[in-house]
Amino acid sequence: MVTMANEWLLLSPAAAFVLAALALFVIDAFAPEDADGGLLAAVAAVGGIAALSASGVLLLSGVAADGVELFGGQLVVDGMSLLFTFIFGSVTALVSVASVDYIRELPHKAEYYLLVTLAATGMSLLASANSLAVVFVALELSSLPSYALVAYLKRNRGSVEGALKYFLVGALSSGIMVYGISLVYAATGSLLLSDVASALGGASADYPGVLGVGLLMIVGGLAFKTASVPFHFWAPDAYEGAPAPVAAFLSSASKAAGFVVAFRVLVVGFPIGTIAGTLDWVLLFQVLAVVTMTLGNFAAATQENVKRMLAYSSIGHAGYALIGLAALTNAGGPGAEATVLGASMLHLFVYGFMNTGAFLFVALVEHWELGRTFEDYNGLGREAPVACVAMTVFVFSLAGLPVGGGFLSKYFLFAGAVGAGVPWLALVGAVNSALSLYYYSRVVKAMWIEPPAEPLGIERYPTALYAAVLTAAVVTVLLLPGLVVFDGIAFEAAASLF
Amino acid sequence: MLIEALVVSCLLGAAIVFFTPDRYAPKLAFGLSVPPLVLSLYAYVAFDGSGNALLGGEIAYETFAEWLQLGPYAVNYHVGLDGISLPLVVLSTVLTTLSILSAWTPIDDRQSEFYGLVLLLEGSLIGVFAALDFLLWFVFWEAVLIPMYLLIGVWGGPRRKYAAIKFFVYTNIASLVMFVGFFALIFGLGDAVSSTGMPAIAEALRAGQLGYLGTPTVGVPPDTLAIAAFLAMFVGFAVKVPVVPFHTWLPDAHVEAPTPASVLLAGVLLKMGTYALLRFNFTMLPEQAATLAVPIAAIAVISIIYGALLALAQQDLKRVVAYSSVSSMGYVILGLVAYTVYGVGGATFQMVAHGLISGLLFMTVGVFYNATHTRMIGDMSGLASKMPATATVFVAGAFGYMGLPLMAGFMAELFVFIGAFESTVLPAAPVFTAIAMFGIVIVAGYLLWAMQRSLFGPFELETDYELGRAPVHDIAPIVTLVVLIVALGVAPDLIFEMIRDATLDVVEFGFGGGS
Amino acid sequence: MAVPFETLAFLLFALVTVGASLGVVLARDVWHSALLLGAALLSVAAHYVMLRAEFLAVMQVLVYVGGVLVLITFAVMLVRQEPDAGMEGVR
Amino acid sequence: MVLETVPAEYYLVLSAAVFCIGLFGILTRRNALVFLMSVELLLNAANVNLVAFAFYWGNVTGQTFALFVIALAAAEVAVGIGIVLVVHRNFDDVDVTNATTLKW
Amino acid sequence: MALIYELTPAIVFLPLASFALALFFGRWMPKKGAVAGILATAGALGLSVVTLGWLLLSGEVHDQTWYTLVDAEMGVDLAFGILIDQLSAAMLVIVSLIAFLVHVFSLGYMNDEGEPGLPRYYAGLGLFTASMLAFVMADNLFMAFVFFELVGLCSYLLIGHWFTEDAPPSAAKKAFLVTRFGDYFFLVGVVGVLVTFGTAGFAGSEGFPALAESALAGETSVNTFGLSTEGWFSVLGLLVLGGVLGKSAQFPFHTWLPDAMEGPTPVSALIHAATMVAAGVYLVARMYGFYALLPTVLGIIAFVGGFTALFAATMAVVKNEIKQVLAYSTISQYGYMMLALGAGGYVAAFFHLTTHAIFKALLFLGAGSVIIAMHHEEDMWEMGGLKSEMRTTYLTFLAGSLALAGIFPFSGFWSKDEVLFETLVHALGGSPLLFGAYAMGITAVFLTGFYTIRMVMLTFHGDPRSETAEDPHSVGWNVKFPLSVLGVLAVVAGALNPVPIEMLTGAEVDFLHDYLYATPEALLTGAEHYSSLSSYGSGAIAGGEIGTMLVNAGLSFGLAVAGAGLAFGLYRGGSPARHTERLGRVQTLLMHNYYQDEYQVWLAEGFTVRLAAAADTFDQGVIDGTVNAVSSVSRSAGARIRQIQSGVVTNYAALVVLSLLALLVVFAILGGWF
Repeated sequence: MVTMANEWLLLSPAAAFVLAALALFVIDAFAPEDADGGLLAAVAAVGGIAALSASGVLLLSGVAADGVELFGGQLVVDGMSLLFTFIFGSVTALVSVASVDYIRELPHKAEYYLLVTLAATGMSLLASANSLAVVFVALELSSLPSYALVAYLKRNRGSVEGALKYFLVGALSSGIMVYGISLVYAATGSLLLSDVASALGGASADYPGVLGVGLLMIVGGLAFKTASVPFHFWAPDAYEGAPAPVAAFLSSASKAAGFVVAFRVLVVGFPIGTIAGTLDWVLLFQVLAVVTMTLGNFAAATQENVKRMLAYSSIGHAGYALIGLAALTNAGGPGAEATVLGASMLHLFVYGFMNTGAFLFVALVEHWELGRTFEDYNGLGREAPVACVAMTVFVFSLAGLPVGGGFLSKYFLFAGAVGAGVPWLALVGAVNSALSLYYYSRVVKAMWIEPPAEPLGIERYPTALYAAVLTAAVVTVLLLPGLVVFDGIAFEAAASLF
Repeated sequence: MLIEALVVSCLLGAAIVFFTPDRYAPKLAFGLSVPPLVLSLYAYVAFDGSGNALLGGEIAYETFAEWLQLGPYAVNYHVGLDGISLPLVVLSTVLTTLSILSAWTPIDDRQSEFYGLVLLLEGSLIGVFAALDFLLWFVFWEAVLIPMYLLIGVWGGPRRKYAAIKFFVYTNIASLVMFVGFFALIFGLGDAVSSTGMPAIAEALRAGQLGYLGTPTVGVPPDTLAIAAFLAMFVGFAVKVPVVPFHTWLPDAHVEAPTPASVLLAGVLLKMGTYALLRFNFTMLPEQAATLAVPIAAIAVISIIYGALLALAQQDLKRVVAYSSVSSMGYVILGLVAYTVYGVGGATFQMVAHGLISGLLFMTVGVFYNATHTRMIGDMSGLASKMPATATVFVAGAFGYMGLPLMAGFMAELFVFIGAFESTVLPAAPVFTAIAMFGIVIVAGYLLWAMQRSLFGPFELETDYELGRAPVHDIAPIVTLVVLIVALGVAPDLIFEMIRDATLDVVEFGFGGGS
Repeated sequence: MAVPFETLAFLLFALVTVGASLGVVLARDVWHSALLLGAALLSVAAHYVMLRAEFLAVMQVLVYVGGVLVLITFAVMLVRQEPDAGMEGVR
Repeated sequence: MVLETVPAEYYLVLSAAVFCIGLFGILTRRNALVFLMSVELLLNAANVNLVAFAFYWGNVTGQTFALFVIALAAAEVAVGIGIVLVVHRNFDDVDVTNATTLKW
Repeated sequence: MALIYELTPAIVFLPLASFALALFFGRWMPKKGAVAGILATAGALGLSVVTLGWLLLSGEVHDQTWYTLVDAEMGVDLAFGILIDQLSAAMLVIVSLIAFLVHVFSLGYMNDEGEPGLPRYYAGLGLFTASMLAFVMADNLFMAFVFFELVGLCSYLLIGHWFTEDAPPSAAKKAFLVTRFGDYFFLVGVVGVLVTFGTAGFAGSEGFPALAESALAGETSVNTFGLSTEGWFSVLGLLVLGGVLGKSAQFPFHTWLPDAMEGPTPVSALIHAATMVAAGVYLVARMYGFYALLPTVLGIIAFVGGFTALFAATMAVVKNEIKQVLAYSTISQYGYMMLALGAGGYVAAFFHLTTHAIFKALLFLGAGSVIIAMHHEEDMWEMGGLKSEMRTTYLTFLAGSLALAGIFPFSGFWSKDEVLFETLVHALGGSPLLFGAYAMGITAVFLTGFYTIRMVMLTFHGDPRSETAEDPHSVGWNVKFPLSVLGVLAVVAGALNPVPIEMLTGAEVDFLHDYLYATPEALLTGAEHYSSLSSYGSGAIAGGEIGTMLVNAGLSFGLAVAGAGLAFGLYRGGSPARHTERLGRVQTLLMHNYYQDEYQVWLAEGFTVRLAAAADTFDQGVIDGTVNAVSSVSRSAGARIRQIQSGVVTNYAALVVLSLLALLVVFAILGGWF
């Protein structure tokens, strides 16, 4: 029996974000002239660390292993939500620390950190959302600050344009999604996922079209959040335009948030066994996964701009993660389904570190004002070897080479897809993964192989940014052997969804 | 703990060298490559394993620890050596030490990074040969790519970037295909195995416990699954080997790679492919291998003949040697598909022999290149009069490559030929064998031709470099290799005994082994 | 069968809603769009009333018409270009 | 009951019509503000559904959610207008097709 | 086991040691390794002689595995073993004798001339000798192959000794390649034998000839890969024969040998007399127990031998360089040996091998002596009149020439006569096909007489035709000593087996015959055993055996003398004319060696190299092209795909809506919503 106090305790990760946001409000209100933003960043980072610690402790204690429903089932705290909150906490902490140097010269730092923590709050709520209403609200809570964050460099055309596109596509998507929710409500009479699931049998017989269109539209909204094709259009532009730490935050945490809610909504709210006759969303996700990873990787292959390449690669990774849903064909039995879904979670988990790290490295280079194209990275390895080793770790881990946890998680994902009876999906992923090696290694090539066109003249070695990049690198590397800490959690969390 | 000590000593060495100033890096790297070498030699001397590591043999230096959980399957840390892997580990350490020596002259830029990567590569290679759990093995398997990519890319020739990326992506995509194929097998076994451990999988597969991938209604039936997985794995490894028609990355990589990297690439990296073929395809799926014996043997024969013809057409000495590797690796495939003790054992022996011989040739070509700065056969002639010791070694190496008796290559090829000839698995085995054996004529043709053009005749050189005798640290490794090659040729049982011991179980699968 | 009053009312307001909505997207002048959006929102509020959601209807009027529309109007004013610059930017 | 004669399907049709008009606006108009207004139409279409089916199903879930939607729509418009204003400042225009420095 | 057999391996190891010493320390050694080589080969010769003596005295043979390379628990063992029977013991003496003499001669030929690279040279000689000796004492086919190949390697190294010139490396390459081509078949044969019989041993009831015999008799069965037993064995026999033809320079693999004259002359002597070229014939003799079972193969051997004997002799007729003449004569003489083996004349073949080893070594060394004298000029038309300046050389060379020409009573006459006699007898005994081979053999006798005497006449007789010929360089004891030894032997070696004398007088003088028949039956390698296997019958013409013998001897002697006489007649006088022009187009054909080189070079360069070039084009174009195409297609696909991202947000919205609509339609149809 979970007491009231314990319930609040279970929400402590989200609360950590909220408290951090409040603290930032207070600080900004009373000490608006904090020159270098160190305190603000520290508060945000502490909020993130507190959130990840809390979720870590909760995970290890196992109190939420079976899932605890709160507020009449509107929220649920279980392994999956805690695991993802752990991701959000880590990414928030990393991004906050890195931002100290990145936005040192810019005004309105408090707003920046505030928006970050608020978005993180929204994400942690998304991870726990157990009703379509909460899903929508939390989605907006995490999206609206993100729009503003992208536009943070408000005198920079790219930043503003990115924000505009992000916002417009986002608004369209949220419109589509909420309309979809309304249709599902029309068909089932409920917004609570468990009730929706139990109402499916009768209602889907009466209004198959309404339910189907509704679900399809909900999937569209989720695809926007995860930057999956065809709702991905905002992503390259927004990531490229946004301040690099924000791009890191969006491409890692925000994407993970989209996935966690997608996992829960579809697996819990629309079990494929009962809804397959109306809308075979597994097939839908197979299409989306293939298209997403292919488009992402192919488009990434020809980019000239590292940041934009990373943006497309993050679309590609969304494609991989979608395998977690696309493989739930029920051909391999529940064990296999939990495996592939858990592998997808693990991949997002590792991705949170490696992708954040990669974007933070871009932030570092932007901080040095070296430029954004591959050529601008030429010879960087001689000037900043440590950071470049870290970047090498990130991109190779993203590519699925065994320098970091990305190797294991990606291959777990492919293995899971095979086990779930869709080996062809794994093959498509494999081909894409090999292609990705091509463009990722261009970064490595530029850094280590190419000589610089002219002396780079790096003088500053920003401590905080370095610390964030290195932390991300170390964690990425350690996750290779250390995935053992999380793999059981992920697979159990996945199994408990079914 | 010996294997851990081996790998860690390599990785530690890599880390130390990486942070050493360039000035001290070469000698330090050589010094740091000695402990792994000594350890591996100790492992060889004290080897007490018997049988095949995957098929219930006594595994030497075994370590087991629990690691990950992939859904229903445990992924463990499991390493150990048997008669097949131990010679390859020793090969790796020997070649690494020697190639570090051979790098002293040509590598004059970013030395500490170079030697660090070489040691890193060594550690990964040992891991590949020692790992007995699939995922652990795969970690090392893929890890090998990174140092090699950088070695080619940073220190290579003019087209190094193209060659490096081609190597990188091509072999990576193959690994991925293989990975998918193998996991299809694991999941096809269902509850018959509870981990990704290679011994368990091998025994379950040989015991015929493969079931449907998925459910019987919508899944893939066991027969189809086995064949499909076999093909996926075969293609995956064939790229690494490389086998025609998946070989085109090899000449590019070899030509552009710096000498020490070529040595390791040809000497050890190619063996990863054949080693994996032996460990996975031919140990785990013997029936499928038997079913596909004819096409596989055809590919092997084509690789041998076609690779040799390509070598014949080359003007660049290094390309000659590179293509000849394609040819030599064909013998390995032929030996494997024969499913006889001599065939499979000979294939393994050929891995070691070719490792030494091709390493020798690449090193020697490197020594010439250091002196002349050209590798084009047409640009030089009469080098033997200026560099007698090197030329002697080159001649020795070339004859080793041609399969001169009492050198390792001959014994290897003879084993393979005997094994293939007597194969009962392969239809028309004598015909395949006879065609394959014609490779020894072509190989003699192009190597003799290359030697005649480059070493002999009046001295001429179209470069501005002064020629002198090669320094001792260039000569020492190649002479060592010659000694090793002859030693293995005169006393093949130095390693063949343990190899044979480990292959007996592989070939004993209903179709008899050997005569 | 005579068409019931409720249906007639629904149809009437539906017509207004749809018409006003069409006006929003078709009007050349953004200012007209804003006005027509107000009309559409009000007619939706009328639907709410019919659906026994009076509180929601009030909120619709207050938040939407009172808040959102004012915001939009404000924005229209801010971004509207000077007459001599032409109407390009506001189409 | 007053509305028993108006079938739920009518509201579905109405909302669908409004939704489509909104989409049409988004697809055809280049003015960022009209874009915003069209999004409002989408949200309203959803709201119509929610309220109608709250009535139909006899629970208040839909109505409550509609309330949330209204609130969020307001917030969205606020953020949106902020962005539109900075766009206007940077590009001197609110035409959404003007900002195309980021592409491919 | 007798003490001597424990020392037998030393016969190999002594020259091997001299190889190692010369290679590594030759630079600092007296005479650059020559002394070591001489001592080693002398030791080997001594041991061989003692071994032979012991064998003669005690009759104890030796067959034992000496070193196991691979102890295959469930396959064929690969081992080195020593088989000392009558055949190998005799051959050991021949080889070590020639090797010893060649070493001594080299002292004069190489050291005195101040050649560079002497350590390398003596190392090569040492290894050459060691390999050949090991080959001779091999007790199984595998070991034989191993050392057969090493012999090939050494010939490569020695032929290409003067590697800074263009021709020697090329000749060395050709020698190795052509013999390698033959060895390819040999290797297939070795593998086939190993796999078929599970052993490659030559001797005893466990040896493969014995197993083959019992398999042919139907007593045991072996895997014959779908062929008939005899068919498969014939295939194996022919495959091994490939190596023999290559090494013994039989048609069509003879082309390497004349080119191999680019090597130092002592090496030519060693190659032609006792080592490389002899190895092929020796191999057939060694495994004669196997060949004797296969009449078809024997017939082929006989025909190839007879044809080669004639074919090579015709080409020798027109050659201008002294060593070229000798080279073709070598090919021709080995043809006789093959003819003898193929015709069932096992003893005759070995007899001819022995005498040929002696007189051919003599001739080459004599030619070497001439070449020294002529300051390395080899064209006979630049010589002439040397007989007065070089007495020893002339006399010994003449002895050798007469032996080669088959003039009574020199050694060559006896052996060649016996070869032809055996052929004729067996042809008469119901194998009429052998008449063809016999006819070619007997014709070649005439040509042999002709070209031999022509060579002698041009070299030594007449007037000096160049300045060097007028004042030849003198040669030392180290040249004369070997010549003298061999000269004496060339004259008297016929006494080993003068069968005609025995037939006519009844005296037991066919020593070699008895000797080879004395092999203990258990080894199954004796001539007696072979004759029991032979399917050849014996026949005779009118006068019975003696009559046949007389007819044959008369014919061969007459033809030899005729040929010699013709040559003498044509080339006598102070300045003989070049009569070859009279041959007209035949001369062109002969000078071009019947265009054998041309087609073989075409096969190697015209065909294979072009095929390789085509393969390379295919590889770069199609296979690598595919790889690169995949890559560039991927990239251009990427470049196209990214165009979707037009940058215009309205397009994004449109694409989102359209995609959603498309999905909606598809899934509506799939889900049956409407």
